[in-house]
Amino acid sequence: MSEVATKNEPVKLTAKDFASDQDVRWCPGCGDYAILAAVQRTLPELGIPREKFVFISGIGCSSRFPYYMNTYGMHTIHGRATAFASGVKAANPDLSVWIVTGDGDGLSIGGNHFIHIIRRNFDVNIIMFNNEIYGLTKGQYSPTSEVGKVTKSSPFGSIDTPFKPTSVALGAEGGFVAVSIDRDTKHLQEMIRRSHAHKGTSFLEVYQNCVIFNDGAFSALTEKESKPDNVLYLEHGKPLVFGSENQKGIVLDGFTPKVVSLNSGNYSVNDLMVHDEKLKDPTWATILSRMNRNPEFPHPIGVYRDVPRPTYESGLVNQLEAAKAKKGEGNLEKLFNEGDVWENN
Amino acid sequence: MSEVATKNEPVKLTAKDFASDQDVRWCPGCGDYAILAAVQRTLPELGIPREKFVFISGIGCSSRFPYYMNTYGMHTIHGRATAFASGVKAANPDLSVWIVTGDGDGLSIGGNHFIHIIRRNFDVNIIMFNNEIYGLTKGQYSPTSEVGKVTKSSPFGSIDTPFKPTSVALGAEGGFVAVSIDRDTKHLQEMIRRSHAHKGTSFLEVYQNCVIFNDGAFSALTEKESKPDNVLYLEHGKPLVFGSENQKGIVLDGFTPKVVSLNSGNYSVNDLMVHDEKLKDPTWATILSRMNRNPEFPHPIGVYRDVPRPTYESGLVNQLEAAKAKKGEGNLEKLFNEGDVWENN
Amino acid sequence: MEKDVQVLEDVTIRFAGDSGDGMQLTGTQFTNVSAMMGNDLATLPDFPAEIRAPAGTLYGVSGFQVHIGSTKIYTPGDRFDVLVAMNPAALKVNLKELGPNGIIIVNEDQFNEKNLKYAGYEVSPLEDDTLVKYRVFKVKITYLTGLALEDMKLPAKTVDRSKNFFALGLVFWLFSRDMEPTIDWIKDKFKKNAELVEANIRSLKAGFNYGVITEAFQAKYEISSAKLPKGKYRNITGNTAMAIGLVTAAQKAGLELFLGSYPITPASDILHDLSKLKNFGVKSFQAEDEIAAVASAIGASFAGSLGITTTSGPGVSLKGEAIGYAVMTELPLVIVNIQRGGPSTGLPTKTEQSDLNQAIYGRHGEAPLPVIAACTPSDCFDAAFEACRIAVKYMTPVILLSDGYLANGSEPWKIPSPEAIPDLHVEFLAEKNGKQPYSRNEVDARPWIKPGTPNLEHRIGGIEKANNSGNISYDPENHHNMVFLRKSKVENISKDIQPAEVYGDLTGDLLVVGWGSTYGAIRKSVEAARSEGKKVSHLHIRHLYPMPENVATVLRSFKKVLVPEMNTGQLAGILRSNYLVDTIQQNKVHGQPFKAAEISSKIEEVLRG
Amino acid sequence: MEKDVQVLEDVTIRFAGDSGDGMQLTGTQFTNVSAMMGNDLATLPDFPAEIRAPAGTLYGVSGFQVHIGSTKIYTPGDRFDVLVAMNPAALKVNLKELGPNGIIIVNEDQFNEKNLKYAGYEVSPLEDDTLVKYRVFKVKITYLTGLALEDMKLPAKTVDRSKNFFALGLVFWLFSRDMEPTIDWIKDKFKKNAELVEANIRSLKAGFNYGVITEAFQAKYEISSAKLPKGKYRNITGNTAMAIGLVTAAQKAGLELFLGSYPITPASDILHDLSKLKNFGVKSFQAEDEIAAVASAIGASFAGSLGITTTSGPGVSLKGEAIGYAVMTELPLVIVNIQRGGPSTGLPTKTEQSDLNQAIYGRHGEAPLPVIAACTPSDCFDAAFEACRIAVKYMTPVILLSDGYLANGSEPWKIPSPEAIPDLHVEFLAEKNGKQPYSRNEVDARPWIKPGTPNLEHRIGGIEKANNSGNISYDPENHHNMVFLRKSKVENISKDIQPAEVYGDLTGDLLVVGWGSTYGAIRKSVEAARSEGKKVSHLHIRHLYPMPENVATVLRSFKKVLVPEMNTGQLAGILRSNYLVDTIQQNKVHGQPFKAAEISSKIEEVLRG
Ligand SMILES: Cc1ncc(C[n+]2csc(CCOP(=O)(O)OP(=O)(O)O)c2C)c(N)n1
Ligand SMILES: Cc1ncc(C[n+]2csc(CCOP(=O)(O)OP(=O)(O)O)c2C)c(N)n1
Ligand code: SF4
Ligand code: SF4
Ligand SMILES: [Mg+2]
Ligand SMILES: [Mg+2]
Repeated sequence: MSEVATKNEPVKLTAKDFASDQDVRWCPGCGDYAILAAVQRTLPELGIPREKFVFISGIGCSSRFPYYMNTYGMHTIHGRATAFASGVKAANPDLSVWIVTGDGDGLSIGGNHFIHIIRRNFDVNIIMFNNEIYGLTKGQYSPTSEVGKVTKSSPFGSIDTPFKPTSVALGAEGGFVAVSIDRDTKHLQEMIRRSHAHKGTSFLEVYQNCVIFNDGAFSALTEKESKPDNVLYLEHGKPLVFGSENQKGIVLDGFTPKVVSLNSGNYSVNDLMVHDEKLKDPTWATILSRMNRNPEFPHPIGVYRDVPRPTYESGLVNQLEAAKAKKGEGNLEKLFNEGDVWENN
Repeated sequence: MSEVATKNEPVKLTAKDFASDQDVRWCPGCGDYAILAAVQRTLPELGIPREKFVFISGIGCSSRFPYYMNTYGMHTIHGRATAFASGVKAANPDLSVWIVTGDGDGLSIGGNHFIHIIRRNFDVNIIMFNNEIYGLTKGQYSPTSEVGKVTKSSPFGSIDTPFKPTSVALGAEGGFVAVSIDRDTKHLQEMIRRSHAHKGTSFLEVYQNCVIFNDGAFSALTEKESKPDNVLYLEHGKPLVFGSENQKGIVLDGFTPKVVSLNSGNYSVNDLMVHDEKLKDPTWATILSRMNRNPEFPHPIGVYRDVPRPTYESGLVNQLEAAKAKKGEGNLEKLFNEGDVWENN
Repeated sequence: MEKDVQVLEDVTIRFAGDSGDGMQLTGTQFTNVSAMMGNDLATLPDFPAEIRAPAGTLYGVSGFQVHIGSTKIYTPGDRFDVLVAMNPAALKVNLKELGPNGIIIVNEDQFNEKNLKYAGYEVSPLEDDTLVKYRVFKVKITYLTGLALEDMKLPAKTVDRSKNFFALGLVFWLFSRDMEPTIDWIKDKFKKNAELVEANIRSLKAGFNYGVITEAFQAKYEISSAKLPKGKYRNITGNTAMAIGLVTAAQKAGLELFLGSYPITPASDILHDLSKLKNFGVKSFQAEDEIAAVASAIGASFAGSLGITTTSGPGVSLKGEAIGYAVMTELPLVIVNIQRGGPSTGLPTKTEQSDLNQAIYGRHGEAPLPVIAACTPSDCFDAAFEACRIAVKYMTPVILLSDGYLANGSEPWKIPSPEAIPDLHVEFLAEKNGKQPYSRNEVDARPWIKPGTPNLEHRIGGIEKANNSGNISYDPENHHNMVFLRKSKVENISKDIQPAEVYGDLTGDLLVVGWGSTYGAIRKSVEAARSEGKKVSHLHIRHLYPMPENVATVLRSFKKVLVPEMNTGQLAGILRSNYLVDTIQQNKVHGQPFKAAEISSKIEEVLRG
Repeated sequence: MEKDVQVLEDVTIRFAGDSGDGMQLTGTQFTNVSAMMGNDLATLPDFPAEIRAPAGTLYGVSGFQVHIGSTKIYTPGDRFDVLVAMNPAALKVNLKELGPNGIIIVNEDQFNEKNLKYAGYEVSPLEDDTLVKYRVFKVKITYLTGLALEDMKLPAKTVDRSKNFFALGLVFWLFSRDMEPTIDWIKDKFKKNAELVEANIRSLKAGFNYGVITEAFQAKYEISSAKLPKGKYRNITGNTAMAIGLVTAAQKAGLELFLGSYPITPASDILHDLSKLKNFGVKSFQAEDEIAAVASAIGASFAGSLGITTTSGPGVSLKGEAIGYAVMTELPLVIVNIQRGGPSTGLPTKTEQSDLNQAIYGRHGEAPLPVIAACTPSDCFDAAFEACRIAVKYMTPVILLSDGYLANGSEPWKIPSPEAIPDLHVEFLAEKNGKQPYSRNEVDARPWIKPGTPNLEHRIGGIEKANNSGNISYDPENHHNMVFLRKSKVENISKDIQPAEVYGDLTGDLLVVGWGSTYGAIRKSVEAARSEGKKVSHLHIRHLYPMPENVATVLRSFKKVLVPEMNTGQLAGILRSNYLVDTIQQNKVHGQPFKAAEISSKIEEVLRG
């Protein structure tokens, strides 16, 4: 997208320019507000004229997002935002396309379009608001809800093993996979920037608190006392350190990560895994995506993987150009007269 | 399923008992014949009465499969076999449910149901006939076709990055993931046996030759000369050795597998990775699932992963039994009279 | 102080406030108590689309309307007599439907600058002449609730959450309701929190006592109990009645019920209700989408369960292909569609009747299936049972239509005795006996064969099948015959259903024809017209496809036919096509049920001209 | 030896053999040569459902029928005059449709025990009296082809694959066709393999010469060229015409064409054809399923392309929800449905007209959209153009119906001059100028606004929108008005379309009404009836919703109305509903087009009774 900026007048927009005239209608206290603010604050930095942004969503509380953005937008149907976005981006690769979805919208009904857009690698940015619940339909378990979760549709506890959204994305050839938290504004803004910077489909999962139906789902990651032990900030090239006094770290035993204490004297920072976003093989990212399966482990937050490959739309445009170069701009006269033609007199 | 056998009269069936009276209508030479034969040969060994088998498929050449099996069967609609099967298995956990699908049926239109049945872990067996093409619709590229593939719908070459079906399955929490080849009858039968033995969703990808629209797609893996260099047979607990004279092996450099020569004197069998299907983390299986991205590497054939977890239907049945134990067998009189009831006289 | 007591035949009350004000709960309590006091009634909850919109906003207003009476109540009331408005927005949104000389009870404390602004009032309507035509009671509900709870030293939030009970207490007093059932309910509901029990009961009583003591109210009212048929009753919403009806059918058929569903407003509550009934052997499966929901239900039917899928319009649009598969494979299946405002996402929390055409025609190919619609909340029980009866008897998918109004609305349900409900005989084929998978019985149904049955192994599928054997057949004649066989099998069900209900004479000047939830409004208006001596009758069509045999005759016995619908004329179009009868349409697509008065004036208009 | 030459007005030939026998290719060559010789014609390929069924089986028979003539040809022929049967199965399957005294050319070499058994013949039909009523020519085609190629020392497989050219050569001789175009074609097609070129040309000539030399054939035939209107022609299938029509519309609208599609029989060829046209700026996208296909097309339309999606019935069943979204967002979109035998998977390779109801009614909510149907293979070009015209002018999704018969059938297409085709003016809103996203122009269309345009940022969605602003609106009145606005916008298109085509007088005893691909058969039968002096006319309805304004009058001007359809009476039902006119139905659901004779006898029956 950066070419876009240079092609146009330099734009100097502010967060306010990206706020539409519509009242924001999430529940007071909903984590969605913070994500909206982070996006509105980040976009002006990207140097893209406002009219080139398109926000596309499905259905859900989170999917109301486009209405609040003073950009082009489509609030589509449940689960299909990624499919609509594929058409938008293919039709006009010059647009900066952002997909906003929920854990239900993106991974339940929309799971197939999700994995397919990722493998095709359209240069679009997916932000999935994961509140581990269906908000808009008033509180059923979602594909990311934990086993045993009691909700309206699982009065005796859910028996579905949840997806790890990042694992699904990686299994589907995800080139950019990142995680952030609604409450962590700065980090979130950075992740939005990074999503944008990646050429190809970027997938950003944001842990989002639903105050009404799943309040506190991520409190371990956001509350002051528990956060240091539960959040592992990833930085490219940096060892995996966490804890209130950076006293803990992650080492690898075979393929299995292990939490070690840096105070015990057995391990030093030099023994720890060093994060590498750029590994061609997604193995390391996959390990990260599954790390928090075990309560002893922290949740890795940040960019798991950032490895570009050619985008779908560039392949498409190349084929069009090659065809035009080879056969000339399409000519109806020629097309009509292909094959065996005869004259009746 | 093994309980089933003991509950019933011992059954002594043969492959023939599993052949229906319908003419098999695949193209002469199609790889589907071999898979059918392998299934028909393996089922009698499982000790399950024939009437307890249900074969469920979607639409595609491969999906004609149930018609040829003298068992219960549903030839359903495109992409949805896994969803139909979920209902069948939930309704009657006592049935041995087999899903037959293609790379298009299972991973294109059916991708969502595919990942969801795997995460839920119904105890069903999925066999995906991967011919890297749409057969029944006469030759369009599929989600497993390689980039650049020229087909009817990609006259200038496909620009879609293909899925690795095994990666997708692993990203979706797959507990049993295996690969076999149509031409390798013995191995295929073994994999079918193993699929069955796994409690939970088993996913078996079978490379299958479509003689009409994608002939030879897997010839490197099936032809005598090329096979030893291109196929890596996995055995639990055994080092990864391949090549015509077992002269090659796989070592791991960080997360990255490397092909090494055992003749060079630099490596011995003891240096090689030892295959372990039972690793709790799917990392190793993921590495296997992506190994053949690089032409220098062989295709790992066999069971990548076999790690059970509770099945969906057992959770469901447990909840039903617990509810009955707690509240007693459902009683309409009680149900009707719940809440505030009054009498009009 | 003694107050006058006036006896009313019926009264309609609307409780309105912020989404967080507990208006649904307040309304429900008033309803239940009235029901237990023997009134007939009908309710209309009216939710905002937002889960919890910011306090004080117009779009965040949540309403609950209840119409109680000592005579038969057909609708939740065209207008209301009493409006309880917990804030200015609630007043603003609802005022236009308050009847002449209506009573307004407002929480005066909420009429502050901020809230007035939110509601778009420049001047407080309590200060200018906005409300001169009404009887306004300004009550400092927040303040008074605070006083009542003062010594409990509760957090402000808790006090605030109790104020709806104050309002309820006051209305209880005004309409001479018994507080006991609500007190019991509070005790049970909050049993884990003694403080809340205390606070809510105190508030309730404080409200009640406020009515007793204050001079503000000159009169209180009584509504005698209605002469409902003898029996046991409970108040029931359409969705709950639907869930119970489905389970009842499964039990009476000796089948396990399998529900494959995906949440969607306003159908989700059926999923919720059925999920609780695990001790009835109900297997509920929250699928990944609607396609998987219906597919799993068909799979379950194949395996010998009663397969059910519940959804709303957008979900049905997704299920079309799989429903066609159920038609081809001739498996029982009930597809419940709780219709909502369309097209597309439309108005998800509003009611509409616009999916009738889709139910009948909305699949590719010739895919006929029976379509049935429920007409009142409690009728959802009967309609569900009937849909299941037809599904298992005829081995066919059935579409059962309800709508947002029926789903959330409620009325007293005369509780049947389970024994009095007929058995649905289901027999699985156990032995060949010359039968084949597509053999036909006397009603052209094929046998239901449960996997696991020895020697009956067979395959079904979506490709055309040879009759009898069920094998794939590309034979042209067979296809033609099967297309017509599937159609006639369904059409012959017309011989096996109740005649359409006619209210009034069998001939006359005007026949008002309806289906679904307009039942009450039409009935009320026709009753009114007849009481004025007009020759008007009401034909209610419950079976939309096939229609009962009497419809043809009845339609032709009236000079004019009026079809009121909450769509652009779907039933009208079908009647025209089926019976070549001219129709006058009355169409209202407001996301709200018809008012009886609207139909009454249309009746007059039609009779006049 | 000199032979008789008889001049025929028309002849119908069916080539039949194994899937691997190249019958489609043989038939196509015969067709193209005949077209180039100036005949009018119509073709009917008839594929088996299997890709390549085992040789010799009945279900593996592949057929290609072509009807050529020196007069206007409306159908591929009710029966055929000549049957070329490459094996016993081909004879068995096709014999019943061979006309009286018809010619049979068989490959005698294939009538061996194995093949006879496969075909279910106990005795060879060449030996008993099965074929006494026909003129049978037994030719050792395999053997003779082998002889012709003997010195080339080719693998047996190659020789075997050339034998269809021998058969073609013989038929070329029999009907005095010119071999040159086919020889040129062979040279081009196999240009990478000189051996194959040689083998096929030799076989072709050998077959031709066999006709010249042998005594077996007493006569040969000639079919003079037809008096088609002057101009350039090519033979074209419906699917190719459709693809070209869509591209033409995009070019004439100055838009890029975006195709979102998922393969499905019999629609896939449109995807294939459009995929090749990348130099026309066509972006074809093979989506993961039909939902993604239509969604991506709508996304592309939003982004300013002409969004198209092509499919068949099951695909449309899946697209319903998204199509409703296009209705709500008022974006142009063309949904092409190549109908096939239904319901469910049905008969995928067969033709049917059973998706009309679905096209008109098959979505939840009130979701009106224009529906158009093509009537002949070449008409697919015009119908595609018309669908695009309406979509972009009215900002609406349009459903365009074709069917398996039109898709694969072919006829001469009079090639238009691209300049003579009108421009489709599309203007994107470039500046506000007081306009809003849901402002209305003179035909009630909203403006099309391309993302990327400064200052016109806006959001669309599936929730009901306020007129003009396009913002979300839950207002009841607005919803009502928008529901009716969307409906009237579409219905008013009736003023902007060609009147329905009437053939014959404007009043009379019988009107035969049709739509879609029955056009030819109806026209032929009505022509025949009129030539006998019967007062019969033909009304062809191309725009199914809304219908042209003249339909009402025409329908009422005839004593009787007959509606032949390849379904159970869908158009009939709609006509009854729209116009309250009684209809007589003729329904054939065989997966095969009507024969003109079938309609002729129905016409007689109706006129008699
Ligand atoms: C086809 C269809 N099915 C179901 C629904 C109902 N529905 C709306 S949003 C939603 C789930 C929302 O969950 P999520 O995506 O996690 O979003 P959240 O509200 O939690 O932000 C569902 C089931 C719908 N609108 N359309
Ligand atoms: C809803 C729907 N869309 C499309 C089709 C057409 N269709 C049938 S099979 C198929 C793909 C088959 O590919 P695959 O699953 O790989 O099976 P194969 O034939 O290669 O064994 C398609 C697109 C269909 N039958 N139904
Ligand atoms: S329901 Fe939950 S996710 Fe939805 S707006 Fe409210 S707090 Fe946010
Ligand atoms: S088309 Fe390919 S996959 Fe299908 S039956 Fe023929 S060879 Fe097998
Ligand atoms: Mg959510
Ligand atoms: Mg395939």
